[in-house]
Amino acid sequence: GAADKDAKKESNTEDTQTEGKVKIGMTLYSLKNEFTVRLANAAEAKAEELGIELVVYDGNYDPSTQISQVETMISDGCDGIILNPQDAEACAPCVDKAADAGIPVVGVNTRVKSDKLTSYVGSIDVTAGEMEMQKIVDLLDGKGNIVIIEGPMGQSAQIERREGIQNILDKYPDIKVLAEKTANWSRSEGMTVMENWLQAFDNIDAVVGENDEMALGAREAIKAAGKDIPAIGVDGITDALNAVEEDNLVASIFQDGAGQGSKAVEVLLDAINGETVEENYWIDFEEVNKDNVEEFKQRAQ
Amino acid sequence: MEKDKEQKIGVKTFIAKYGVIVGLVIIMVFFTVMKAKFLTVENMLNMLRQTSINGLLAIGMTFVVLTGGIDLSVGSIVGASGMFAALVARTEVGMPWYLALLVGLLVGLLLGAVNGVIISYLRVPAFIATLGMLSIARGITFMASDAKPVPGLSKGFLSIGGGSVGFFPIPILILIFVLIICYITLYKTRYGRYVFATGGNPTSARVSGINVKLITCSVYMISGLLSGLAGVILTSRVTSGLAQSGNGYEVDAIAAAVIGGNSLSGGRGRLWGTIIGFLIMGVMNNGLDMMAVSSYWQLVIKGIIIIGAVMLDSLNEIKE
Amino acid sequence: MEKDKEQKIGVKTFIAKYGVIVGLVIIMVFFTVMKAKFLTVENMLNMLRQTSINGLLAIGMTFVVLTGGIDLSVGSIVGASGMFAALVARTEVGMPWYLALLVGLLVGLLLGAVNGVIISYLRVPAFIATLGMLSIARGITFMASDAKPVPGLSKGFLSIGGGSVGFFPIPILILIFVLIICYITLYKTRYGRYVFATGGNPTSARVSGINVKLITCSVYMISGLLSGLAGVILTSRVTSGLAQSGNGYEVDAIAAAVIGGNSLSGGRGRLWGTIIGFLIMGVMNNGLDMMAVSSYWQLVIKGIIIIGAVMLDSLNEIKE
Amino acid sequence: MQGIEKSFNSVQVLQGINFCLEQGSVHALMGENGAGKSTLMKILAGIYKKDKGTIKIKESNVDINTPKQSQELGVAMIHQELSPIPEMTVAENIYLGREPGKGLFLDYKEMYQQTEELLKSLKIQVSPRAVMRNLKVADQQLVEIAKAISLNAEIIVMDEPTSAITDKEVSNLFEIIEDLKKHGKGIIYISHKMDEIFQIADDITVLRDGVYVNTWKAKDINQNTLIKSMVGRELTEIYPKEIVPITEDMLELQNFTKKGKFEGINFKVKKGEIYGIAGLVGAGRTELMHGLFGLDKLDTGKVILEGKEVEIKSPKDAIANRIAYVTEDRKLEGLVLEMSVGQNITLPSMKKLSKGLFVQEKEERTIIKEQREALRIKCSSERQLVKLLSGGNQQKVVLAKWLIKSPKILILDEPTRGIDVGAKAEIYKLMCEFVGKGNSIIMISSEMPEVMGMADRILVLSNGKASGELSREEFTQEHIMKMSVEHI
Ligand SMILES: Nc1ncnc2c1ncn2[C@@H]1O[C@H](COP(=O)(O)OP(=O)(O)OP(=O)(O)O)[C@@H](O)[C@H]1O
Ligand SMILES: Nc1ncnc2c1ncn2[C@@H]1O[C@H](COP(=O)(O)OP(=O)(O)OP(=O)(O)O)[C@@H](O)[C@H]1O
Ligand SMILES: [Mg+2]
Ligand SMILES: [Mg+2]
Repeated sequence: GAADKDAKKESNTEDTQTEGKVKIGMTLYSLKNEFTVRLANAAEAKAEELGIELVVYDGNYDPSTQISQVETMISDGCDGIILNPQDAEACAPCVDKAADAGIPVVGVNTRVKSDKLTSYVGSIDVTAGEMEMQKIVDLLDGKGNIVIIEGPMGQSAQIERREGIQNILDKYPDIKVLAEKTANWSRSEGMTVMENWLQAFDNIDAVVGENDEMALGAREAIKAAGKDIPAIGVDGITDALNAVEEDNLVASIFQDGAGQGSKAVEVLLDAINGETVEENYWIDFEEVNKDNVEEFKQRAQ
Repeated sequence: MEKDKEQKIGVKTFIAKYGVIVGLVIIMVFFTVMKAKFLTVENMLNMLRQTSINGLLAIGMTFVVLTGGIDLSVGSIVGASGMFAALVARTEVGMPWYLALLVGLLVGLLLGAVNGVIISYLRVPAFIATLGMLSIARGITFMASDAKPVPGLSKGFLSIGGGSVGFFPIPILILIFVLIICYITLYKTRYGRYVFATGGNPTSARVSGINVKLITCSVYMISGLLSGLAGVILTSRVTSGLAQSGNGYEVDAIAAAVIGGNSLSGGRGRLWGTIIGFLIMGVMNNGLDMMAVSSYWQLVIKGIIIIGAVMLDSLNEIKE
Repeated sequence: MEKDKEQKIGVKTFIAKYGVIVGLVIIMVFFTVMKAKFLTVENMLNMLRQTSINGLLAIGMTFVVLTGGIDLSVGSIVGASGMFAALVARTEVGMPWYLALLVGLLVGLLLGAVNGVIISYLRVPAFIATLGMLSIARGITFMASDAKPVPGLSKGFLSIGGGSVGFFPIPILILIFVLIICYITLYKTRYGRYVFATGGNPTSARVSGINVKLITCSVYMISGLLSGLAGVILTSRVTSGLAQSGNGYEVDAIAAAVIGGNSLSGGRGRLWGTIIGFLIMGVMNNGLDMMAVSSYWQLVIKGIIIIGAVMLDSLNEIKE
Repeated sequence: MQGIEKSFNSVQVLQGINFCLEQGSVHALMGENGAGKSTLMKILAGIYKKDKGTIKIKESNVDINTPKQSQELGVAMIHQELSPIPEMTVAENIYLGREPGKGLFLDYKEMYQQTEELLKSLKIQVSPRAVMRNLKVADQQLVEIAKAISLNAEIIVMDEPTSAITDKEVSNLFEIIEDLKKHGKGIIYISHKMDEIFQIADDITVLRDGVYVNTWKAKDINQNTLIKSMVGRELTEIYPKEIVPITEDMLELQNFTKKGKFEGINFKVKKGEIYGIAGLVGAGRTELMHGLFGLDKLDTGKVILEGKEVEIKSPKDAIANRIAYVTEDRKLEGLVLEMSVGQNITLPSMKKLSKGLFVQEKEERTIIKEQREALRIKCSSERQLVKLLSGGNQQKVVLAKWLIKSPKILILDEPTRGIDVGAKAEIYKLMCEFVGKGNSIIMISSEMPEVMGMADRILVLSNGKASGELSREEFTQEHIMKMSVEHI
């Protein structure tokens, strides 16, 4: 029995194209929010469909944990790794370590800054920031006062989305930012911050949230104050789709987490099998608005 | 002359005894000067409503801290009880709001009781037991919802956190109600005495015929119950059950209790101190947001305020 | 018969005294049975490297906890020192690695000293002072880099966290080195006695002519210094300065110390216990990841393991 | 020391105290509980700062601000209330702050060896490696004595050094003191035990309510005048033993055993009786009472109360059976130091004092007031924290808290430790009144005259075993001593 196992293991690492079941690992920066869970679930479904084994790790918002997990995957004999990094810079060693061990790494959702990355499936968060800000600019006709609710300071998604927002703001000097603060992706924190801003300013024209949760929290505060200030978010989580439908959010910038998850598995399997893969597979952000929300709701099912 | 001296001592001992109150007043004056809209009835109600959740946790924490314990699991219990309450409160389930509230409270009480039993009967240090519970309760919460929000809660349930009675937001009324009950419990009942005695000297308490284990266990149940209540209010306030909610709340709750002058080694404490403690935290968060201070500076200023407020309290000791 | 009895008592007192070790062994055996690859040299080195950062923090925390204090700021100090070290270590700055290391250590020492002064000379409770520092140091870190990562660190600097000497990863060697120094300091020097005495009974210590304030201050400096070291290693390991790094690490560090049997009320503790403590945490994280337990179950199981490991330690007390 | 004044929170505790210690002599400092003896000495030891006054050592004015300065000036003190560092060994405690060693490093071997020699020279039978926490109060006190002596100081302050130790160790201590005197050291000796004072003191200074009364040569004053100057009134008899009718059985202990502590103890206590338990330090008396009161689990043992077997599993059960226990160590087991005097007094009676869940505060205050007056507890108000009381007054608080329970059986474990003569007499009187009502007392005491003066019968324990029971006419010091060492 034992010898059998050994043989199998060898065939796994030496020659992955043979019969042995391919095993891949996937580390996500977190498994504690709806978006990444959706991504992970899609990847798992795809892996099952393709008949390969997938192990999912929760990075707990900590790059060094993710590095540890990649180390664990390597010593566990994974054939390939999918990386959804907490930080674009700090997770580079994950790629290096895997590359040293000869294991392909496919990035997903956030592009890690490493030239050894086998391939990348996803989008650029800067675009999301640009899209949502542009939407608000159009709504306000290029003039007005906004507040920005940010993600956890220093996280790649926060930095890049903020950068995108700024790109648009630079073009429209008549849009004034009254206040900005982090609400750590959290709905209740977003709500609290917004309540306080509503006390402080009576001239807020729109709320830009770096994700849906915070934007939804802000909307709760606005509604409770008996006002109607438009808000926008990013991700397209279920609650946000409903909110768009009910005119509660102006729009959400939909990230196709499920699409990214399953595509990443496909690309990784191709790479393991020695096929050439492209450097980037762009899965673009899409705007969800009242007109197309039905379609997105069906896709999310 | 004589009188003069007495009055001086009066002011000194006042600061000595009520240093944190002075701290709170200074902070409030500062924000009022900086931002006229700060000291309005509307904003004060807003601030109180926001702080009511931390307030409930801090009150529960005061019981725990008085016995020399600590409860790190309050944030996770908020999450778990809020989630289970939300699952029951969905419009499609069709249960009345008070049943959902009851579920939340029961989940809180149960998890608190588990803490209590592990700490008092199995003698695991409170830090470890509640740290374990922090992890376990959060895990359960994620499983219950697979990390997805649970929206679509019934109207009745939503008014727990969002409604008002006349002018007063319901969460504030709940907080005041709980405060009165807890004040009476701590200072007017036999049970309260036993809590102080257990924290001050468990051996003496035991010799005096007090069931120290039961008392120890009970304070975690109180903390759990109040966390459950806080979880229900939070869920109702954000209008959906969120698996992450309450994450990290334990730190603010402990901070409020300690800022208020409750000693973490037990036996020495005061409920009014806790009130000042959570008010300081609430005012600080609200005021800094209103002044639109940047996220970075908020961190620095908050740190300084927390230390500064307590320093006033300890100034007199230094002289001695 | 006699001998038999003696041996029985022997086993019992062994579990009583070394309960956590038994706990660690049980956990390791379990993982080894479940996953053959767990107990390989490679994976053990892997696990030790991962745990070295928490290990350093836990050692510093042990000093603090022995005096009856607590240091909530270690995570933020990791962040601050790592960031400043990274700013110096960028290839474009062209400084040698040891200067960057020195900067990291100094930042840690300085922040620790601020903690120490506030706690011992200004008499602010440790929980509050270090909670304030947690916030302040993080704010400063964000400001230093505007919350953006600082990549492009020099080769020399990167090898602190990434390099090996022969078979041994450098972080493990650093950890062992620090452990030896701290062991000697605690158990073989006068200073170590004073740390125990200060925690055991500060009044008696003072009456015996010990400068209790200085000792109290110093333990926070030690904790700060080791946090600084941990920050440098972490930064080097993730190859860039990150504003959020170290976030929440204080909980694991305190947990390791407490799991190891160090009493949070001071005076009673053991360095070897801390070692077992952080090994339990490291093995647990590594093993559960290797077994590919789902992340929600990991939370639940981790909670149970933490409580369970300590329960072995307190079992004997229950009998008494 | 001249014109010393001190106040706490604007309460004057010391007022113009003068005190002069000569080389090579023992100067006793006397006074009621709360007179300010310990406070005065703590000023000398640098623990408190004086408000006014001057201190001279060897004719030169000195300024004492910290314990360290005091030590450097050659002052060592055995503290009345200060406990050692519980988690450290005996040797570590003794050499704390001045550990032998090279540079930064400790020399444990040297330390343990020195300690062993020290303890041997002082005839103290404690292992240098024993952890302090595991020692009994008595041994801890011996270690404190050893520590003070090992400092080799010119002035040694002994604040009630014999409160926890038995006669044998006391006479041992006196030998040591004689020796120190011969070497020209000055000793300040505080005690409430009259016979000790007259045995060793050269001079006696009396304080009353923080005011200096007078100083005498010991040979120029007799016990009655001394007591009068302390208490402010005449005390006719120290042991006011009254003969009360001793009737049927109240309590019977059968075959009490706890391995390693005590074995096969049987005795009966009758109504109206004061039952004394004597023995050496560590004989197991306290442990036995812990077993009876439900604080420790017994291996075997039956309790028969008024002819009925009762089960006592916890102090709660004991209290329910109207047994009360004044513990040996008031700080560790008797009081909640952070609570007020009043709250401590009523703690075990909360149930009686509350309606439903609520405490009846008016009733509570009345009872507290009664007790404060009856026992003459000296405190600024019932709301004063009990930790701020003098040792003797703390002991009275412990007594008070049990007396209001109106128990049938009162266990007194070293009831007069650290209590002044006046208060002692009051306590004895209370004991007599108590048994006069048909109740019983079990009294453990290491003060031989006290047991002999108060008890009706004495059980002598030796090394956990009963050596026998003596009735009042059989009481002699020699007899009891002989039985105390029977099983060693
Ligand atoms: N730290 C303190 N704060 C307030 N009052 C104090 C403090 N220490 C002592 N006192 C008060 O000072 C008075 C003198 O106390 P002290 O301990 O000197 O008495 P004592 O003569 O040693 O009595 P005893 O014989 O009972 O030991 C007491 O009334 C006591 O309550
Ligand atoms: N905390 C403890 N830990 C371990 N052993 C103890 C402890 N306290 C007492 N002992 C042991 O129990 C035995 C009985 O002690 P106990 O205190 O009952 O004696 P005692 O006769 O009451 O003496 P004392 O006059 O000092 O009160 C002693 O041999 C002692 O070694
Ligand atoms: Mg005294
Ligand atoms: Mg005894």
